Amino acid sequence: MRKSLFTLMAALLAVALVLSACAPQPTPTEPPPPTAAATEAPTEEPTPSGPPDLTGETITIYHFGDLSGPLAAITTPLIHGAEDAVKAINESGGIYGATLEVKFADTGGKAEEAVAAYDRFTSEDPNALVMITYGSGEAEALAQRFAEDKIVNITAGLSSKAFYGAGSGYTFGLGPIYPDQMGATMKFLSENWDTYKPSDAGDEIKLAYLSWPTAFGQGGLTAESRAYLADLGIEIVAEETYDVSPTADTTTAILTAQAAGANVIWTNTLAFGPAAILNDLNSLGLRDQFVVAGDNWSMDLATYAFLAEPAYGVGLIAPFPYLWWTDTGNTGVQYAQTLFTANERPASEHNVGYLLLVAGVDMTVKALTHAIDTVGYENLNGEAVHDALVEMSPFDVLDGVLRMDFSGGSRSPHMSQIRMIQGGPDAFNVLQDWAETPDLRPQE
Amino acid sequence: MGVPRPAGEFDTTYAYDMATIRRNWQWWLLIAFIVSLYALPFYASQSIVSLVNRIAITVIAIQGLNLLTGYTGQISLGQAAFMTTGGYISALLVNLAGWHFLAALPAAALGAGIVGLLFGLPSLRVKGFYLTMSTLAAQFIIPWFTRNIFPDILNGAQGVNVRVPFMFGIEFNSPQKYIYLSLTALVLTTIAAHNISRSRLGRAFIAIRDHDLAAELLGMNLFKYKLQAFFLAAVYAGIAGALAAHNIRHLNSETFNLNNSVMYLGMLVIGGLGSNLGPFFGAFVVEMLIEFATLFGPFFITLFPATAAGAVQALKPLFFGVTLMLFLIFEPRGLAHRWQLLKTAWRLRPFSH
Amino acid sequence: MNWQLLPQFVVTGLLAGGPLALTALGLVLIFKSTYIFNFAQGQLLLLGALFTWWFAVEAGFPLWLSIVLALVFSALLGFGIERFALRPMTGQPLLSIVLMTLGLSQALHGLALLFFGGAQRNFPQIFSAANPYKVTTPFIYNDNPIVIILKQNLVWSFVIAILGVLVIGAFFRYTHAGLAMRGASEDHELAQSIGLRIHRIFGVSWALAGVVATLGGVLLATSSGLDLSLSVVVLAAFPVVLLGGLESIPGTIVGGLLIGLSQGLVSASSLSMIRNTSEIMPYVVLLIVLLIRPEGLFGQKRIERI
Amino acid sequence: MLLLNNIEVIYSDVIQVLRGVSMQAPEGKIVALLGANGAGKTTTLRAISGLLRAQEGKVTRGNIEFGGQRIDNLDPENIVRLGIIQVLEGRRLFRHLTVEENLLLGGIARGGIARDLEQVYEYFPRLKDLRRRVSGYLSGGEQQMLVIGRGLMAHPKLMMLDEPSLGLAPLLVQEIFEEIKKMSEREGMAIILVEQNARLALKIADYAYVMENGRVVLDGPAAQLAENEDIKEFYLGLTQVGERKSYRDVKHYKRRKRWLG
Repeated sequence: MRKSLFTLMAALLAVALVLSACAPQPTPTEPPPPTAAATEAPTEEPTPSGPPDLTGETITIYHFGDLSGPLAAITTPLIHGAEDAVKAINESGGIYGATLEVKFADTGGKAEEAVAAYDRFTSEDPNALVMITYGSGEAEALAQRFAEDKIVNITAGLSSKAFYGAGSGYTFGLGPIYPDQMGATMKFLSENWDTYKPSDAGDEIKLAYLSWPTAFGQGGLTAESRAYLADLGIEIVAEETYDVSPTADTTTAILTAQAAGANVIWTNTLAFGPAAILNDLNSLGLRDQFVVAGDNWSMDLATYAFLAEPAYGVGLIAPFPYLWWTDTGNTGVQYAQTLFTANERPASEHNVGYLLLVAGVDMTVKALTHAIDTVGYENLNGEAVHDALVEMSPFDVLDGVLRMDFSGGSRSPHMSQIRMIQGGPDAFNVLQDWAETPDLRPQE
Repeated sequence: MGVPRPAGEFDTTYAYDMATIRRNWQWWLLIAFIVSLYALPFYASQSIVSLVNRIAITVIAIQGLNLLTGYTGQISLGQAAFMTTGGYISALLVNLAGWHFLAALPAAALGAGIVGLLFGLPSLRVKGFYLTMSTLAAQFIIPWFTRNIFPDILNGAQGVNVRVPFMFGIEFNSPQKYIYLSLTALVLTTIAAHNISRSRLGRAFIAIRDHDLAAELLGMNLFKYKLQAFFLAAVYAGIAGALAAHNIRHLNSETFNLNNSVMYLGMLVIGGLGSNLGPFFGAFVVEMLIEFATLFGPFFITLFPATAAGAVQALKPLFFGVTLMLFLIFEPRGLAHRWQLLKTAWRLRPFSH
Repeated sequence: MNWQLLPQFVVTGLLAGGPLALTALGLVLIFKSTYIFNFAQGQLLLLGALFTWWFAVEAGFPLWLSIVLALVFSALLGFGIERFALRPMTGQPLLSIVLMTLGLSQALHGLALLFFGGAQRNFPQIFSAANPYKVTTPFIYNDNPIVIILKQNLVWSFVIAILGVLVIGAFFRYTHAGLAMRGASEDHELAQSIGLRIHRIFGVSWALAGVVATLGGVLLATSSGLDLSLSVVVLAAFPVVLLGGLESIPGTIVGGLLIGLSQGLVSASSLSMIRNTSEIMPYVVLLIVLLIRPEGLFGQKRIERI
Repeated sequence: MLLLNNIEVIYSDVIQVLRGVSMQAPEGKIVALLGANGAGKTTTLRAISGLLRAQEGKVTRGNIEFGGQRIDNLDPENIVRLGIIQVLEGRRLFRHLTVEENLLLGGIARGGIARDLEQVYEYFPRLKDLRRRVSGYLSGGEQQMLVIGRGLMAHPKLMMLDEPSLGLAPLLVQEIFEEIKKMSEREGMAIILVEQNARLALKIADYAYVMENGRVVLDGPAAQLAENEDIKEFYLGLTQVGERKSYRDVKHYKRRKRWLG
């Protein structure tokens, strides 16, 4: 019996190899002809002249987010932004009559869960077009799959590896990648050092990188960003980490940075991340010795929730690759505000997440519309959406709330403002208007 | 094997006595089951294939834990850390050194095993709950190493992208293909675990679990056997970690965390400690609970105003924790025990005893 | 070694040991009386802080009242846990009981997430976040005396945490209830034979652990903010307990201070690799303790007569 | 005061240990309970004190009355509060606590007071000198005194002592037994004394029961039992001095044994 057990297993192994060779492809990437559209297709196929009528069709956008892990502070408004934007678009007729829908998966910030959700989504919908991701780790884990299955990924996790790692190519950023962000901010600071430097600081910028020990937290430090800083004559004198927790104590990180002679602190964190540093700088009485700067997420209402005093936020500098709620002159911002008010969202969600996803949905709609115009609805697939995003570039999203440019093989935009908190919450004032950020994508 | 058999059925040969499966129809059932799993990609949807793929990998990790905790009685909270070790070793060998996946996998298993051995060393002096603490330390120290040593290669906290295994001209880049790797590994590890548990080593493990002092008095080298159990558990974790890492295609210090370790322990208890079926039952039931939470969570959660709709992650620990607690109170021997009772009742029908 | 920062980090590390000691105390309380190592203590801590937050921010009660109410709630929670989760486990092997508290920690985490949501929240300030204390040390570096900067909230959290441990320690030492708890912890049957209601005592121990956890949670949350990750601080308290000795209340203070100190010391290193070990220092210490002196510094060596 | 009426005790729903035991313990008297190992003496005590439950035992038949109230299968905590204290076998004490803390714990169920301490110290003056010592380090005799003293702290109406003489020097046992006698007289306390050392027990007891195989096989006033030939032979170890045991003796033993069983 034992012998036969092994014979059986050996046989099984052989069969397994044969089977895996002829295993069915992950459900085809070529779109099956949408049944409804198929009948009317011939009339419109040759040159899509008039707008097609897609009434009765549904286009689904898939959304990954973290509602229970460390990034939850920003995710909830993110989802609501997407929901409200989609609702508004459907009320005004959808995309040529097709209804837009958002499906959400809570991944708890874990790559493993993200993969599971991805498999579920692609199983439900063999012709998935667009997926929105949020965490850097998730985006990195899924990047190859997006490229293989030709699904456009619009992401808010801006670490460069997801965008330009081997085999990626379908990942598009809602903002500049973190190395670009840090580069842009440091360039601005080095050009205006005399204006912004702490009173007793020297002529040189000495940078301390204080951040979380996570993919997101370390996202700004790449070979390219280091080289760029070196070119600017900026020395990184300290690289310290602290816990991903609201209760993290950054005292030792700050004092180590101070002892190393740092006068600028960069933190690649959000919500309680920058708040911890600002709180501790004030508690230690060292606030006036440092310029504090962070990634775009750091300058947000979510940060205020963790500041001991709102005033502690004053002076924070961050790249700002979008407009803000206070820019009421912009029609895109007005539109987002209308949605926010109409859906009675709580004041705590009046932050970057909501605004950005209203814009993100707008960008998706623009790309989908462009793709349908180009290849027709029946040929609509991820590749078409990908091509649309590249062809449209450069383009404005939500009347200029975002400025996108995916030309030249770049899949993250390179335009950003630099802003500074000057006063109470929401006083995110512009120090430098829209300008090109350095392009620090990894060299293959 | 301790299962009551109908009267009149006796072991007439040694082979029959030692046989795992005694009836022909049982053989056919087992073969049919395995074949149906292998054929899964041909008839099941991708999400089911992906789920079974993940369960298979999880079962391997739990089988290792079963050898250490179920058979030897040493509670380990470090299984996920050893998975991290195995995952990194395999990822680096395949990514950088260009090794063949089939060569990297045993290397990952061995590497994880050696690391597991290191954290089993305190078993020389401490046992029980103190030893649990040592494995908990592994759960912090190993991920720390992946973040802090060789930042050029391991890429610190950002972690590494892991290549898809490429063998025999096939790129295992979808659940439909990957499942063949996982299932085959699972079949092999199951045979191994089954044989270990029936061997001299397995009996030594059980002796240690049931009474370590007595086992020592009988002249057993406790320390040696405990270390072997640690080693084997970590070998299994290494295999599971490598398989999982190549499946996720990305690995960092947080991919397998303390939570995974706790989940594996819980799955093992729910499935049945010290039973070779336990890991299968446990992983299956808990994964089903989690699927249930994913599917029905959003409706359920709308009842709670503070929770954002869609936060199904809230239900997973809740369902899992409550299930585990109920099992501990009402069926501490797990589903495998229930299954035995069921089988016994079936064999002895129509008599209940 | 970064000599200039050494005194500063030694003191900062020691101060951080205060809340650690308080957190460890919750573990010791339960272990002392029931021989259960409670892996769910972190969730008790989290829930205590969440209760306080809810009363103070959502319900709008004054902070002191919120804390009192939260203490009552967590005491009840602890009592309930003993009654419904652990009493049915009486007589089960260690493995089952360890897993029970692990299962409990998962379930409580899920409940916290369900009822309070995953979003981070601001916590009412108790101590001033400004005006640090500055202490000039006798040490000289570059011809200047080294000045230590201490955050006010850190100092006061430390003071309250240590006071908390001392009060509970005194309660155990000098009151009849404390004596009963110490007695019950030693020999359950003997305690029953002299009329101690041991299940009530176990319940009280759990309730007390809930109270201590709430205090710790409030102290930790008040310096910054609160989210579900608060429960992980207890992972650093496990080593504290093992270092101090599982049954020893004074051990929590010594253990907490030593662990804090070890973290402070490595933080003062000039090598970033060694500085980074600060986050795993508790576990490095733990391994050393396990290998050298498993019963901890003040753990009970069993008194046995032949 | 205490009345056992034909009780039966079963452990874990299977093992029957006591079969129809009846006995009583009147106020101010010492009752000795004799018998070989495994005869069911300790089980009887546990049935009275309620500690059976901790070992999954149960009184399944008959009843136990104390001062007219049924107490079988009550919680041990409540039975203690009615005034029944069992001093467990093997000098069980709280080893890590001091002597005085041990004593205070003994009185805690009724709100132990310092005055009671003095009373215990009167009986056992040695404990007073040792009161700050950790009890685990005391000698065997001191531990036994402590254990009895701790029982006394509860002001019991009935104290049950399980083999207090075990492993102690004869002189010490003498001393302790004298104090026990004194206590019962002075405090008007009923005492049930389980002993292997039948001679000593019968010396201080007023009444005695002999148990075998879970049954009471013989009972009567202590003085009378001490004269019983079978008792003399089986429990006091007395045969005619110097005589070799013969085959006849063995046969006699067997006969007696049958009778006893």
